[in-house]
Amino acid sequence: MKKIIVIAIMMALLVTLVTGCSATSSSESSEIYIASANPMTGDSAQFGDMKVKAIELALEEVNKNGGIDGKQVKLLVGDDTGNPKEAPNVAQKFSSDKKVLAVIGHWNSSCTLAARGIYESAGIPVITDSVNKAITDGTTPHIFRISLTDTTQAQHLAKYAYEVMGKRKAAILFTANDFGTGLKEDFTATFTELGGEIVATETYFEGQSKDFSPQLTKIKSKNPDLIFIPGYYVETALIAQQAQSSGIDVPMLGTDGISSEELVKLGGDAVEGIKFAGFFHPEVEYPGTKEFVEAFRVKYNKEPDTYAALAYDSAKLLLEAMSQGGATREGIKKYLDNVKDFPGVAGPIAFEGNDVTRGIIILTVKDGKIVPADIQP
Amino acid sequence: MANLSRVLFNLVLATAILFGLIKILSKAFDFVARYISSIDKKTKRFINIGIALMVAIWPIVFINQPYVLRTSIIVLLYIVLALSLNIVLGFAGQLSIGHSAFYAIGAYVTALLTVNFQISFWIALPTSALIAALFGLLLGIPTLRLKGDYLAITTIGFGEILRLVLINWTNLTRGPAGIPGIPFPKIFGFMINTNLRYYYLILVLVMFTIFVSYRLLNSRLGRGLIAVRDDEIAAEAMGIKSTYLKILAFVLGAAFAGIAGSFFATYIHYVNPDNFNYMESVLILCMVVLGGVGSIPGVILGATVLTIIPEALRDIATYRYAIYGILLILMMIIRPQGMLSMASLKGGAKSENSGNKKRNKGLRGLSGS
Amino acid sequence: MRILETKNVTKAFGGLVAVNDVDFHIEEGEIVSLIGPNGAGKTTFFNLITGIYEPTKGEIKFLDQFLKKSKPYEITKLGIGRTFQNIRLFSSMTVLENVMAGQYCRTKADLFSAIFKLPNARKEEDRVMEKSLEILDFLDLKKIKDEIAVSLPYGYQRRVEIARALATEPKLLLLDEPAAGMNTGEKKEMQGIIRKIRDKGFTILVIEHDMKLVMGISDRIVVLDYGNKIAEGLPQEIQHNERVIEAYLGKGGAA
Amino acid sequence: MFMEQLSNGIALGSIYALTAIGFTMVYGIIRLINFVHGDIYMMGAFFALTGLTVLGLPLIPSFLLGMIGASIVGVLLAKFAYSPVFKAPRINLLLCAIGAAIFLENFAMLVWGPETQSFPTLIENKTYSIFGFKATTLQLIILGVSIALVLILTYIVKYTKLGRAMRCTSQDMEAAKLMGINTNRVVYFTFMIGSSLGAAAGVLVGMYYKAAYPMMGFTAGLKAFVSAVIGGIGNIPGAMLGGLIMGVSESLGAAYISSGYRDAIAFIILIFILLVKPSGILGKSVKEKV
Repeated sequence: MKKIIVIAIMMALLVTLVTGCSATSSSESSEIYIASANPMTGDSAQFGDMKVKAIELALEEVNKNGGIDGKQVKLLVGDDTGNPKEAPNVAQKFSSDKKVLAVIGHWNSSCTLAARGIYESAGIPVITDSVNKAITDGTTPHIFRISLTDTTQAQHLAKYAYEVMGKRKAAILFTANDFGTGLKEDFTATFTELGGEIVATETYFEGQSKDFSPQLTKIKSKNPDLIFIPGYYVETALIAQQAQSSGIDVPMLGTDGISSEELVKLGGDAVEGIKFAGFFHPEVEYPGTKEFVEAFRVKYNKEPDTYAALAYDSAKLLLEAMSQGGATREGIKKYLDNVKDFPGVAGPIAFEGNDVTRGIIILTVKDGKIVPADIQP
Repeated sequence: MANLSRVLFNLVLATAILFGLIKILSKAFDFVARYISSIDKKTKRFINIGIALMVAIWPIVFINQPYVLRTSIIVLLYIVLALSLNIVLGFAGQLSIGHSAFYAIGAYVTALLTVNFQISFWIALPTSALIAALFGLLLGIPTLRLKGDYLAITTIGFGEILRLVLINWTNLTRGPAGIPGIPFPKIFGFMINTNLRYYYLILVLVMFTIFVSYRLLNSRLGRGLIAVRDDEIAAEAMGIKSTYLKILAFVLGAAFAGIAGSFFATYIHYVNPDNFNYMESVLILCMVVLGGVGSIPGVILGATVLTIIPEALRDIATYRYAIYGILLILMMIIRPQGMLSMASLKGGAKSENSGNKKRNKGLRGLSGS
Repeated sequence: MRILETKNVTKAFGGLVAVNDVDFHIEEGEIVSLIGPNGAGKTTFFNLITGIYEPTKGEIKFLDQFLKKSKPYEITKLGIGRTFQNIRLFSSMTVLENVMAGQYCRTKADLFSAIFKLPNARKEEDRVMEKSLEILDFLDLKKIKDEIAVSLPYGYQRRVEIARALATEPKLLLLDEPAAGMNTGEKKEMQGIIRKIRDKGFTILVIEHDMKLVMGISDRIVVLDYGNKIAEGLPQEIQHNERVIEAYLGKGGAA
Repeated sequence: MFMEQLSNGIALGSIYALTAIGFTMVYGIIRLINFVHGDIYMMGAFFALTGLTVLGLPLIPSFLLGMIGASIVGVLLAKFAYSPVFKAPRINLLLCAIGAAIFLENFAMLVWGPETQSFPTLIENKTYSIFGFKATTLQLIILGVSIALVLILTYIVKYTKLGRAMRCTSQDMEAAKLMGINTNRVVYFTFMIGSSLGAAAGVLVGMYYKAAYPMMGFTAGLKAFVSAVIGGIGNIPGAMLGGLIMGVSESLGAAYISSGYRDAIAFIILIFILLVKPSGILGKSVKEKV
């Protein structure tokens, strides 16, 4: 008897679960959907989390003002776990879901590379912030990139290091993924072309390595005058601390991957003076920047980082595209193709060969705060 | 911390639902197993043909739903992978947690051959299997002396070393950037370039894997393997050369994993070391154990369920893997022998999980007769 | 003809000498029992013959061939089959499958022909089935051939183990306590089975504790104590041997 | 540079050792590859961090909170996830552990968020240097704690009544039960100690790197496993030795071979040792009785 009751309860729960699920998906006519395809679990989940927060903020603002053509815009969140095996499944899911009009995502280059063919054949516009240059090789006109390619960023940084900072002997400590290796190679190429020398190249694994002392000791013995660290903020903060405690006193240069308040929180005084590339800073003001930063702080009690800003801009851009070009996949794509000087919080946006046209800003940590560096490139 | 209570509530609810579901399904699996073991050969053949027909028609029904097709293809891919591990773990009883290494080798061989040397997929596929098999031999020989946990950690080590080689040997593998642009396979001018066509390609590979698994299991070699798995010392005393069979299992398992890898490369068109990490090996292991170690229908079911569940849970993104973890634990508690275990399919006692407890099944009356 | 002969066979585990300088032989067609108190080294002696252990010293000759560093499976192939004291049936197999597994070393289909069922493999498979059924029939196990072997009652499991050993087509069969844990009726039955096997032309070496059974079947008895061979002879001789009685009952027990 | 790399290696090795001690202890008693150990370590770090930041506790109470919290998690796991499958084949237990590991990682992500959280600086970290060896305050604390734990645990296992009960249980659970040992209690106690050790390691390492994140346990767990196996799994001083060997070889490997192959070097050593002496450096080999 007891058994039967238990089973009956389970069945009831199951039924409510199933009906509950179908109930949410039945009322779609009055809503428009965009999707986020980013890592929500796994090693890179924090980045996906930031992006989704920013997109939700953008949608909230628009929906408060009546939405697009009176329709509310909703976000579907897909988890690609940062794994290129999962990414195509997410892509297929969103592509075959006719109500999804556009996708923001794939934070990892490998995921974007693995999934882009599916988006392309479904004709769904995608705005990505991953950096591998192969993504915009011309074969997938529906994929737009809102961040700079690793090559462009590396060139900017190498020039800045050589010309502005006056460095000649650089050591590189890069994260062994496509982002880190790409930047390492392009930086090396430009820096040596300018006449500099790369004295040491060492590597580590994002999310797994925590001890960098062997690499740093080795770098120290080569006496560089600059350490270039293409990677993300967690590891960079650790590297800076460990460099400090092993007595390395060499300026460090990083990428947009470390452009986050978390860097200072984790790194403390060890990251003081570190210079890095950024696409966004609250003090580098464009129309809307201030309001965005304020709204983000209020809503999440956090500082928005570059990924958040770019995701916010992506969402805003898509929303604008829907109201200008029409709420269809093709309409959005057409708008993106021709957009000029869209006022983003991280600077005006236009695409050229599906790549955004923008420069970098050089940021630095001063008195525990991220501020724009004195000399910009 | 405020969300702690919400998280706990959701997880407890999920656990309760899963618990009930598994209890109910467990009964269903017992019923199915009893049914399968009771039917005669003719009906069995009839059912098999029915299933084969259904699987063949399946993609035509869902031709306009690429998401369903794609998921089905991934399910079939994992069936090949799980069956390949089943040869090592299920048949020979060797606990390998580095199986994704062979999967990786298959994928990379195909990627390199088709991209760098423009060699046809149809040559790359057997080559991948062959080279993966070679690595299986390479791993199999030194690990003959190792058992259980020690073998497990060595295979993990092997998998990790291989992944690091893929990352660091940039001249060959392009490192973490991976190899993009793997072409569509072509056969006599017929290009496999849609989900439907890929579906049939992997279906053929699945059929081949199942065929080999069954034939192997029911041959002298299969009996030898199971004997080694059940009791290596007794097997040796019965004239069974366990070293040879263990290596054979490693080689065969590796070869099929290589085939799966080869298909993966040509289907995703992109390989990258991240695909083949330790978690991937664990996932394949879970499929085999949840399905029922050694049982071919069980392993097929395991691969299917464990591929579909994360897809079905994709909408609750952040809770997805927490629930997956709960599911694994509950399955092991409620149904440790797996969904369709080998013994239950033979009509044996259903409590084969109770280790060394001797089982008596209605034969008491016979004793001493 | 001497089918098996050992000379000065010794096995030491660290400081403990389990089998010490044992000379032993068995003639074709004989039933020889190996007896001795617990810990006398009987099972170790079996394990030496079957290659599970390697002797520290001495040599073992089987059919004019020295078993030096031979692996257990090689020795089985040469023609020594065995059962285990603590039954070691293949736990996931049915009775029939257990016996068929025993035929492994008498078949030779390779992977390819096994998988594609080439004519030679098919023929071999038929022969294995036929032979296994014949053995099961011989030991009265045919009606339970599809039961999972380890789910059977104890007595049956022992019998399945013997069937499995017979399936390896041995010239010499080693039985390690075949009647352990059996009741009187079952023991009697086992006695009949052992005789029946011998009548088929097998040579049998038995380890057994049950004296009634030993006396009933043995052509000859060898007694081990603390690893040493202390007596050898016909059943009646052993029954009255003082050293044997002493070994079993302790000093003074003979009085 | 060699001396400096050697001290890097010893510092890293003592971290591995600290994690491996709890791991090897659980293995020694229950024969379970406790894949959860790394995640217990992570839970410990997060509990302590919650104590420090949310509850505003001082260092020592937070540390204790981490250890107690993690040992509760460990015992709950033992009770609800492991003990129901003790009688099943080993592989089921292994899968339960894998399931629990996946669960804990994602549970932490749900509760504390996926991002890396910074640990406040609580101990002034000075650098000391003798004969070319370099060490910081925290490195010395970690090394000291590891050595102390090895001694304490060895004492408990070898000389106390509970330790005897543990050893009995590890050799034959059924027999131990028959001898009147409450094996359930022994198992829970083992998990309690093992988990609190894991947590202690987690908190110390969190303080050392000034960071805690939900996935931090994964690599740590794997490294602990490797260290334990190298030293002889189940052997407490062996775990310490294995950890140090790992740390030093990784450091020297990264310095003189390639930093990209750093993790591979540890595994190559592991495989080499297993092939030469399958039971690990200090482990005892167990032969199956026929």
